[in-house]
Amino acid sequence: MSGSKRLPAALEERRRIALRDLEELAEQVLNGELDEETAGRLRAGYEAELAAVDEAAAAEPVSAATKTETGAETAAEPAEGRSSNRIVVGALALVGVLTVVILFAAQVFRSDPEPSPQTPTDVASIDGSSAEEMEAIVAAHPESAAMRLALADRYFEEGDYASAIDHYLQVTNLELTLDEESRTLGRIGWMAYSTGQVESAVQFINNSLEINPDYYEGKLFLGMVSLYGLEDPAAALPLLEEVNALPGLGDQLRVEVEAALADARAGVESP
Amino acid sequence: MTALAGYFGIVLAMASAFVLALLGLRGMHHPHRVSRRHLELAVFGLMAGGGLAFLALELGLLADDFSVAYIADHSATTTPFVYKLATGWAALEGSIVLWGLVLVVFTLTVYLRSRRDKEINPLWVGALGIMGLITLYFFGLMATIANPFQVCVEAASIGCLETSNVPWATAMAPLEGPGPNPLLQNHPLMAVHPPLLYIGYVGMTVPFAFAISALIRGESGAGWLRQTRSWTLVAWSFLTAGIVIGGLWSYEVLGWGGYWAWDPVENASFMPWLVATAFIHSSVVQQRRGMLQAWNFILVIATFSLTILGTFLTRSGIIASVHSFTQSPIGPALLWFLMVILVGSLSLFATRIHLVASSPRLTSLASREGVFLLNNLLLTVFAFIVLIGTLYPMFAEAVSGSQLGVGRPFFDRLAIPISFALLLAMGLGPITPFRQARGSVVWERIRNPLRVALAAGAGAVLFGNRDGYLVLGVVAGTFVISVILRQLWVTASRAAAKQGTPVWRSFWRTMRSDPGYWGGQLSHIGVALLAMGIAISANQGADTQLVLEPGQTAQFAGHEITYLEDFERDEVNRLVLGARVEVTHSGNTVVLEPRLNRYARSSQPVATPSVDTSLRGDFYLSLTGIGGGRISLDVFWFPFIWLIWVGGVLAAAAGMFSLIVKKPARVATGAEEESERV
Amino acid sequence: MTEPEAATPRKRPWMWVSIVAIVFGVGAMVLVFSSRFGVDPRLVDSPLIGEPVPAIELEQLNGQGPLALTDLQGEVLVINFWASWCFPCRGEHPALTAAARDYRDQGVTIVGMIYQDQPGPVNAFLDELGRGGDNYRYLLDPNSRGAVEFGVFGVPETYFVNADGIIVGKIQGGVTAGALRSTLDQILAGELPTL
Amino acid sequence: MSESLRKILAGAVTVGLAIVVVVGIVIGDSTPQDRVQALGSSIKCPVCQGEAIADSPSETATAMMDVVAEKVEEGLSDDQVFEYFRVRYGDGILLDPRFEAKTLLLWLLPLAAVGLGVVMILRRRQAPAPTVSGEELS
Repeated sequence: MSGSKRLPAALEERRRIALRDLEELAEQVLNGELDEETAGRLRAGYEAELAAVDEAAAAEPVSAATKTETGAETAAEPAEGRSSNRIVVGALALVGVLTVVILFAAQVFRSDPEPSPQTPTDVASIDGSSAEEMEAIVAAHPESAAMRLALADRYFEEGDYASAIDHYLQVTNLELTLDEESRTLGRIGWMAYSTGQVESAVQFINNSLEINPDYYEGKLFLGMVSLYGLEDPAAALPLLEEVNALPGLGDQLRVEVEAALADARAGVESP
Repeated sequence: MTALAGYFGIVLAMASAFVLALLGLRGMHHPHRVSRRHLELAVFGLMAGGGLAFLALELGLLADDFSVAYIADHSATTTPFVYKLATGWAALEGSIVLWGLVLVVFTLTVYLRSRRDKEINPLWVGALGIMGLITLYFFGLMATIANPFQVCVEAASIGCLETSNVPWATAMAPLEGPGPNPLLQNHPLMAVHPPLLYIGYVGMTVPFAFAISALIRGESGAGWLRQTRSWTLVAWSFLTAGIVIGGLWSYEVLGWGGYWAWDPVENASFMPWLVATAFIHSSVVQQRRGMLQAWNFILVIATFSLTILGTFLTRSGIIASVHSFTQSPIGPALLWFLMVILVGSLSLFATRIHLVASSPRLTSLASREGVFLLNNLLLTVFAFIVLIGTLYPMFAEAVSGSQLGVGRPFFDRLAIPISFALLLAMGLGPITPFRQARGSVVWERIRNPLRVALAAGAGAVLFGNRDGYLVLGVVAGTFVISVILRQLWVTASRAAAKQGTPVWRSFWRTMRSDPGYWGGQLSHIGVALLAMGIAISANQGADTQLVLEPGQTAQFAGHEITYLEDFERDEVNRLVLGARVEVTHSGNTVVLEPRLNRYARSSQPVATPSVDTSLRGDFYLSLTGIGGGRISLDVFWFPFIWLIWVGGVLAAAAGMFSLIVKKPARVATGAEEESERV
Repeated sequence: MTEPEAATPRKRPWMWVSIVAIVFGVGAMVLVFSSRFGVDPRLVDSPLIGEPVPAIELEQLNGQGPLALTDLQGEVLVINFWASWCFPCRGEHPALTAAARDYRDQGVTIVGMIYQDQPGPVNAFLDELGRGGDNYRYLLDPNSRGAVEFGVFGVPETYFVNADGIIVGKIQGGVTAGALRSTLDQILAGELPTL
Repeated sequence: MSESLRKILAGAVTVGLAIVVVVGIVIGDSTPQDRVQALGSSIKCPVCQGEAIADSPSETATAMMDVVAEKVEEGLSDDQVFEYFRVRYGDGILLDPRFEAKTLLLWLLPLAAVGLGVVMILRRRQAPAPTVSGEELS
């Protein structure tokens, strides 16, 4: 971009302001806002500016040329949109390709940092819905296992075992997938342990693991119960080690598992 | 279906934005190389895409389409209609969709206006290109890390377990969602406050885009200012309204009796407001007097950057605030965007400053221009202080590792004197002549208003208000208002004398003859009222804590407070515990019902205050505890606090006044030139 | 975009200096912001570490009379602020009772400071989850004076006091059995705990 | 009434009003309750976000306000009250940062901004430049 086209516009602006200055100055004097002396000094300045602008404009040969240049380009009608055809086609193609790439890239990026969907912390992502609300839904659909189970899970994860246990017990009478059933039994077992019923806890958790041998939370429970309830660190150790080896444990859970693991190892070494 | 449609909208908008950006950047130097048809195609494609994305999200919300993870995780079948709509922008991804929509609408208006020119105007096409780039970024966010149309591929019983970015993935929709965050469905103002702020934030993109276009083209002059004036005013008005409504929400909902806490996120909306206000004033100086050209570029770059900074602070979770969303990958993305904007535009400015800097034309500091300069100094220093106060703890911790608190006392200490200085400038500026002001002229114009102001101040003192800030606030506020009213009176009566009509008939005519100036003055009246409201309610307000048993009565601030009974109510999403309290003042009795709402998973109950509003002020009850047959109450008395809301709304509305009111055609001698006289 | 002729060469050094300054300034800002990603903005260190335990006296739960923390001088104290309405407190409770049991003979006393709670729900909580032995004391803190003395930000929060009555450590959030053990072992061995 | 008498009267009224305002402000009082509130509004509520204990209805904030009132009653100075909370909660508890090494910039930067602004404005105050600056002409 050469300066030649810009200059007339700048000059135009200055001329406009100078003319307006003069006009307003007269008005101000009329209203008695300015005294004659100041006004005279200012007027001289504005008139000098106007003269300077005119002089510069006269010395600027391109100002006329600009007009013709513009005119020439307008006249060259066929040239209109020459670039934009190319831009539109090229851009659309590029965007199409990019979208596909980004979409899959995003998918790859996403799957990494998120915990695996099986971890119990994930169910807590239904944060915000109130338990009362869920209770109401459960009451309205007593036969819906999924809803009741979610509510029970939620209470369980909040540590509200008193509320959780009822729903878990009721949900065992409903139709459940194997995963759900094993989770239900395992958690009932864990709650039994937390009220001191170690034997029945072990029974429940074993049942749970029979249904779904890959249910890691059940292994964790069994490990914990073996370690602290049955005081059998040797039995606990492999279970806890197995759980600890799982990827995608929550940070908090990881800490707890490691602590228990340390306890178990200590127990095995010095019975 | 929703996901597919919505995602298609995003991609369409992205493609159009990309095309628009390329066309714009090309057209800014070679306007004849791009065709208007293609430009139109790009803008309409953008509008269609952005509109489709927003519509898909809203319709999905209304139809409870839980196959979309965003809807499954933030809405519920039981959510009331209004809050379903508001859920569209209540959470992170949705709020960006709204942002995108507003941006797209602004782009469309810019394009439609540009059609007024017979030929493609390079400045406008360049601005459209810049807007295209910015739009591309936001829709790019939606297409990648903040995708609102993720498909729910594994449902939990309530909400979604696993999501997929691929819009045609086979969905597995849950039967029910958890519903929006309880605090957000506590008050309908929450549905209004974010869109207002967004329109304000996003509207600042338009002057920014024009400024960048003018800078790239090395175009000096006030052209870009004149042409973006309406957008700047629209954005400013909405930003003002958004901030005031936000304060009102805080006052009505949070129960602490306050409306402004200098919370980082409040500050984040206040900073662009301050700089935008400075910009509106300094652009007048450039249009009238040809001064401050480079400074205007700086201000508009600062305003836009501050809106992005504000969004970044809200979205990245790096500061503790009532408003912050949780941590998300969008934080770094916004930070990079902010960096590109700052480095790009400031470097561009540095390479162009010799082309755009205007020559110094200040005749005297004692002039309208001089007061405008003072106003700009005050407003930018104010914004700078807020910026430092907000970010300093973070910077101090990053550098020294030790923690530091910067809060209300710090901000108040610096903001109060600046605000008084601003009020003074507001009182003097509009009646100070341009170029050079003689003392006698100014004195003549402020003499009587000063007396009125002093009388008001003396009145306040005689009524027993001895607090310095209160009295000064009343004096300053009354001064500003009476200066303006006097000016209106004098101008109108002069016009009336000329035309031989009664004075009262020429008030409206006078205001209409110069909507820019009088809109500004109305806005000043609004700000003065607001300032008085703050000064009075903050210094003359009182509060106390009461513990009452049923039937027990207490006295406070001339009111008699009797605790009648408690009540309990089960609502869809919460348990409401409340107290009925009878409040009697000079024979008038009302029953207020302050409440505590208990939401699951929240250890602290959320208070909903109950307010008795009268002309004298607000009597404000907030329940802090209930049980054991007793209640504990926070009781506040805020005299004249309505001045804040009335003033704020007036200030915002006045910004629109100068846009909507058209001066009569016969006066218009070169309409464009006249209308710039703010 | 070529530079317009109007740009006189003498302007250039200045221009480049400002561009470099802009890049550095913005870069510094970005660095500071980036350093904050992933940091909980609410987390704080306690300045009380190294200070003597506050001399406060509070009523014990269920009317066992007042107890001053300074009366427990010579014992290693685990001062745990908790409440029945706090979910993480439920999680850490077994670890605390276990520690009370295991470290009883080594002179460790656990003090459960009841934070903004009533005896009713507190007792229900303890009935459900167990109370720990006679070296697990529960103190009522009805107007949160104890919490203020300790500068508590939220529950659960746990302070460790060595036998000389000096606060030596603090854990914010729920304690785990492992962390509790390792901290107590270090304190009993006369070391400063590393958390 | 003569013109000059009216002027004198108007002047006297103005001065009289001004005196009332100034005297009113000067004899403005501050009760001890105000001091507790003022102190409380400079101390952050630890369990809230960005609120002062004077503003927060939470139990912790109320307890802290009680402590403030108690300390004021005991005759502690403002700094002593702040110190009391600072040693327990850390520097972050004070909303009003003290003037010290690490807050130096916090106090100096606004001053620097004002100074820079004033200098920039004063530099603009030049006689109107009727001649065109060489740059725009070149």
